[in-house]
Amino acid sequence: MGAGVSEVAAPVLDVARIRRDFPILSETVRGKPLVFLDSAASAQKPVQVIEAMTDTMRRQYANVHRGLHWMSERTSDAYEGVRDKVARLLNAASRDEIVFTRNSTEAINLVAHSYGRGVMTPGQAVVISEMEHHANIVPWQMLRDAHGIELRVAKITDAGELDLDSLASLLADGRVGLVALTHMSNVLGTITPAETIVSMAHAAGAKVLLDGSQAVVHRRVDVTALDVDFYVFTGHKLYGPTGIGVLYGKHALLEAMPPFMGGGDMIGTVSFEHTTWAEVPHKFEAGTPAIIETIGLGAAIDYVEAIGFDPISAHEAALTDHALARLATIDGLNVLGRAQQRGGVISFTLDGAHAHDVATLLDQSGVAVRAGQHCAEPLMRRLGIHSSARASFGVYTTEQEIDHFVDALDGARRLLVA
Amino acid sequence: MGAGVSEVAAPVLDVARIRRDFPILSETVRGKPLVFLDSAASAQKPVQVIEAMTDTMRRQYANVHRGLHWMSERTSDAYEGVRDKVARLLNAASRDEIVFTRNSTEAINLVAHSYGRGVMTPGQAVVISEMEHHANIVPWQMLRDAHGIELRVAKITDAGELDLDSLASLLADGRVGLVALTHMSNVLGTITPAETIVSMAHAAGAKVLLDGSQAVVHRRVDVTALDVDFYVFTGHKLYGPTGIGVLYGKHALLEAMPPFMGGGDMIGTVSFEHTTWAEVPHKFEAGTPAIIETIGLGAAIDYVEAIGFDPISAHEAALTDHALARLATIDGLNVLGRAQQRGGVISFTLDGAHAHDVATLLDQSGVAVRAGQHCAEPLMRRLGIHSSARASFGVYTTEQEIDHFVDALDGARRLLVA
Amino acid sequence: MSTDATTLYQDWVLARARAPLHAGRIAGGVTGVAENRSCGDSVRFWLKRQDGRVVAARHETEGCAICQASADLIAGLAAGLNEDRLATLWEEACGVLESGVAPAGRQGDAGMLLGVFAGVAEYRARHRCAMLPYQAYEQAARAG
Amino acid sequence: MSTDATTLYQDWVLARARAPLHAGRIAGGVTGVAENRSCGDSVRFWLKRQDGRVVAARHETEGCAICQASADLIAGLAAGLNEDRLATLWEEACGVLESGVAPAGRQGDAGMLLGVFAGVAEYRARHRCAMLPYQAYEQAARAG
Ligand SMILES: Cc1ncc(COP(=O)(O)O)c(C=O)c1O
Ligand SMILES: Cc1ncc(COP(=O)(O)O)c(C=O)c1O
Repeated sequence: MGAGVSEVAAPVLDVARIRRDFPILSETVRGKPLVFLDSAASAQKPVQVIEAMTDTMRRQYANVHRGLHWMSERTSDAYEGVRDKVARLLNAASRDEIVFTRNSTEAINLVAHSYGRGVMTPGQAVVISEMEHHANIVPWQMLRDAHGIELRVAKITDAGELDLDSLASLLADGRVGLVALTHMSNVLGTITPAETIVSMAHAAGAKVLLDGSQAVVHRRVDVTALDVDFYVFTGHKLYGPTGIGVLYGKHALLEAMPPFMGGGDMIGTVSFEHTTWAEVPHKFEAGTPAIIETIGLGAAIDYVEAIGFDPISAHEAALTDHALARLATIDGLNVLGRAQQRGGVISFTLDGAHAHDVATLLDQSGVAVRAGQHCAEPLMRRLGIHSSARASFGVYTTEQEIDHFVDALDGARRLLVA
Repeated sequence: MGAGVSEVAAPVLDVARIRRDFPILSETVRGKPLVFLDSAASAQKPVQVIEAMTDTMRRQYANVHRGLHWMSERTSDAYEGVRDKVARLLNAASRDEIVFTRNSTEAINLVAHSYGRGVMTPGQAVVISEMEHHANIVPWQMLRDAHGIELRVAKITDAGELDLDSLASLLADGRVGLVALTHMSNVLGTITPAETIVSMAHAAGAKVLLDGSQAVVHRRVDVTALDVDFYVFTGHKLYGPTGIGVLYGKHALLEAMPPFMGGGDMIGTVSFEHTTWAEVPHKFEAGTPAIIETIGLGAAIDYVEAIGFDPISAHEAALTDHALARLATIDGLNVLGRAQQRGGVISFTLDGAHAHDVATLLDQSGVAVRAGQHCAEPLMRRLGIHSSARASFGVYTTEQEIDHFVDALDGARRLLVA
Repeated sequence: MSTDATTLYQDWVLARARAPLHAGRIAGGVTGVAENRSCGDSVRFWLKRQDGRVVAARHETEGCAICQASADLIAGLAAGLNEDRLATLWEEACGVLESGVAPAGRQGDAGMLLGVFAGVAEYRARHRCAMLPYQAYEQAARAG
Repeated sequence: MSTDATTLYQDWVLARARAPLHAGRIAGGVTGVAENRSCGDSVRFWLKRQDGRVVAARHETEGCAICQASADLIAGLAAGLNEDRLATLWEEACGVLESGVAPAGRQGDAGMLLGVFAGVAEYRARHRCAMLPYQAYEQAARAG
């Protein structure tokens, strides 16, 4: 495990109290209490986030940046205050290194577009890996096809870890401009060795983007300690609203990059002949931002920081151990990946049963899991499967829920695999 | 006035009842009741919108499209249901012609990027006008600089209307690929003759994009009657949340366009060598969408449709008439533009007083107006001014508020212009 | 309204999925394929015609139990019904997917197909699983 | 905490904005310019030095009353104080912008500048109006 992902202490998390913060957890589904094991796709929202958003809309709202009046000033303060919070969360050197986007996907596209087309030159290469989410594959393919950048794919081991030899050989010719890798796989749960990746890449003259969509939910991330060049995450997986994501970029890199989209707020001065850009990070935030959602993200960050990342990591590690132990008792069940360092995400197949049927039968028991390709079709191909089911855990997940899930899964197996 | 903007009937709107739907209107600012005349920058939100969003987060939330379980199915239904609502709102031929974006700015950038670079060819031209918002200027400048597209600027008359002779002469050589114009000016209030623009452009072989950010709030828009090729608007000005906007595009055009961003949800099948795209409109919606905000936009559309566009237009026309009459009594006050067709937006300067000072003094009376360049720097230059103040009206604005505003404005004048 | 496990995954559905009657290929037959890209499922249909009529139908299906059963039932029906009657039955099946109610008293593969569709009705995300095979059939039918 | 109209727009602020004492250019002086792009305001400063000391300062300001008054006060101070003392005063003024409280008993242009800054403190969007002139001054100072 790299620096920037803190070692797990063992403080215990008061799950019962946490669950009271999430109104949706008292809902029933098909007559059964909801057991939500799909947090890796999108997490549920605590009242603190819901209230931050409603308070904004009920009490203190106007467009930001452009207004001189009280409501606009106050809303701008709240909006810009979240930039400080995100900078603290990631331990960025400066708030100006935080760009707000819609989600991780847009953040990666921004880099692929602006750094890729604006700074990289044809003939250079981008390295990704076999275990990337489509969000960290397709933008680079589009860059390849539009701008003559080579796309190289680092292998993973059969255990589902990044193959560092493969990475080293891809870096060897010095033509790699950017290494873009997941910090935690949304399928295998694997946490990648960020510090090693960064030092290997830097030694070869390449910059590094880490896709922290999953990692940031489970561990404390320190971009300064990691010395990573770009880091992205998405609000809705961190118990925040949809519509808001984050790009961290080192100041000098952001400065060197041309803007991505044009419009209000990202300009210095506009004439028809010539337009100048605003300072970083505003250069990358065209138009009215997702004001209410950004404020919601701020509340989500406050929420997870109040719980603390050490208890969160410890809780998820305990749940994952428990789930892996219980799943091992089910005949014909195969867990995908067996990385040393892993987060609270478990994908599996069941011999003789299709993931869709498994998911529907679990849904009939109130258990929400994901089934399919998890936006990682090339990884499915690498693993030699068409699809899998995935259970993923959040701060509100309990051991009892995992037991209920495993029992329901065993029932599904008995029905489907006769 | 063109087809697609319906004639105004005279039904009266129950403003007192409407105001009760907007909690923020009972707030005070600097000890005075809030008089919010900055709706053109961003409108306030009714409880119906707030509750649609909180209900989603409290009762029925999961990521969309990818899930087989109950929460995901239901959330997908709610999300996709809003696409139907938007299609009905604009009278689009099909729901597949509705693409969700963050805001108008992203919608225009999407077209500039995907239609501009993917379909238009170097040597073609884009026509905009002197009264565009930066959102409808800068993306085309970026296209010009990156892709060899000429940028042509149609003049406006001294009354602040689109100069149709100028437009005709710019279209004459047949090299214009796209005419991108505002449907209603955010500074002058001018409603442009959309039907005439479309028929002139089509006769010259050009497609048309209308920036409906302001227009859609004030009048019923019918994209089919207008025969317009692209139409964009932004949720937060239509009493909806931030973080959600709309691009309407004719199906055949959207089909012909390459994607804008890459990632999950917008793909058909992914391999490292070759990726295929999902069907329109999903091809243009990469990553987890703004689910909660889209559902909020749906509630906003229900809200304005329940009031009805005829009463809304009539109400705003009455307020605008009243405000113009009262403003005419203030010494040295100049209203910008005097278009025949106009919406509820009035910009003005005051001889001997700077817009900033005016805005601050109004703010001290609880009145929120905008002051500055209104993201339309070239228009300010065309009008020969550095900045102006702007009052804009919404469904909740009352005649009393306008009287209060005009009185406060006169007080500011007496103080500043001695 | 709620369907429990036994209604959707009835014995005969699972049996048909596990041991299809019409799996395989037809040498020299026309063929069509359909894929559900979101889960990797795919169905390939083979049809053989004589005097314009379909006299044999086979499928190769990679998919869930619902998709497997639906494919096998459609293959059985394709060789037995003429194309118009199969198209009519298909419309009826799509109606059942909306209503969730299968008409009473229908026998054989047609009855079973309508039963599968009734069972899957309330799982909207699974509708594509049930419908995929017909797309492959239609493609093969057009090809021949 | 609330400042009413008379506190921010006091007579002497408005008077100074309307009839500046130090507006104009200096032939052969060094110059610096600062712009607030969001509203189109701009300030140009001219400085003239003798033996390293600033002996004359003038400004051309296109802007609101706050910006005008601030520019004129800074121009008055620039010719009277040495650069270090003006920099110190500026730091104090920025502090007042945060605190909203001007120190008691300060006289002349310095006292007025601190007064303007105290008045504008709670209008954060207007801080740039008050601060813009100093940026222009600094540029001119560096240029010379
Ligand atoms: C005419 C016009 N176009 C475009 C925009 C941009 O809207 P948004 O900032 O929501 O993208 C606005 C509002 O700011 C506008 O008034
Ligand atoms: C590893 C990883 N990267 C990227 C994404 C994309 O996130 P979003 O859809 O919010 O852009 C996800 C989640 O879907 C993910 O798990």
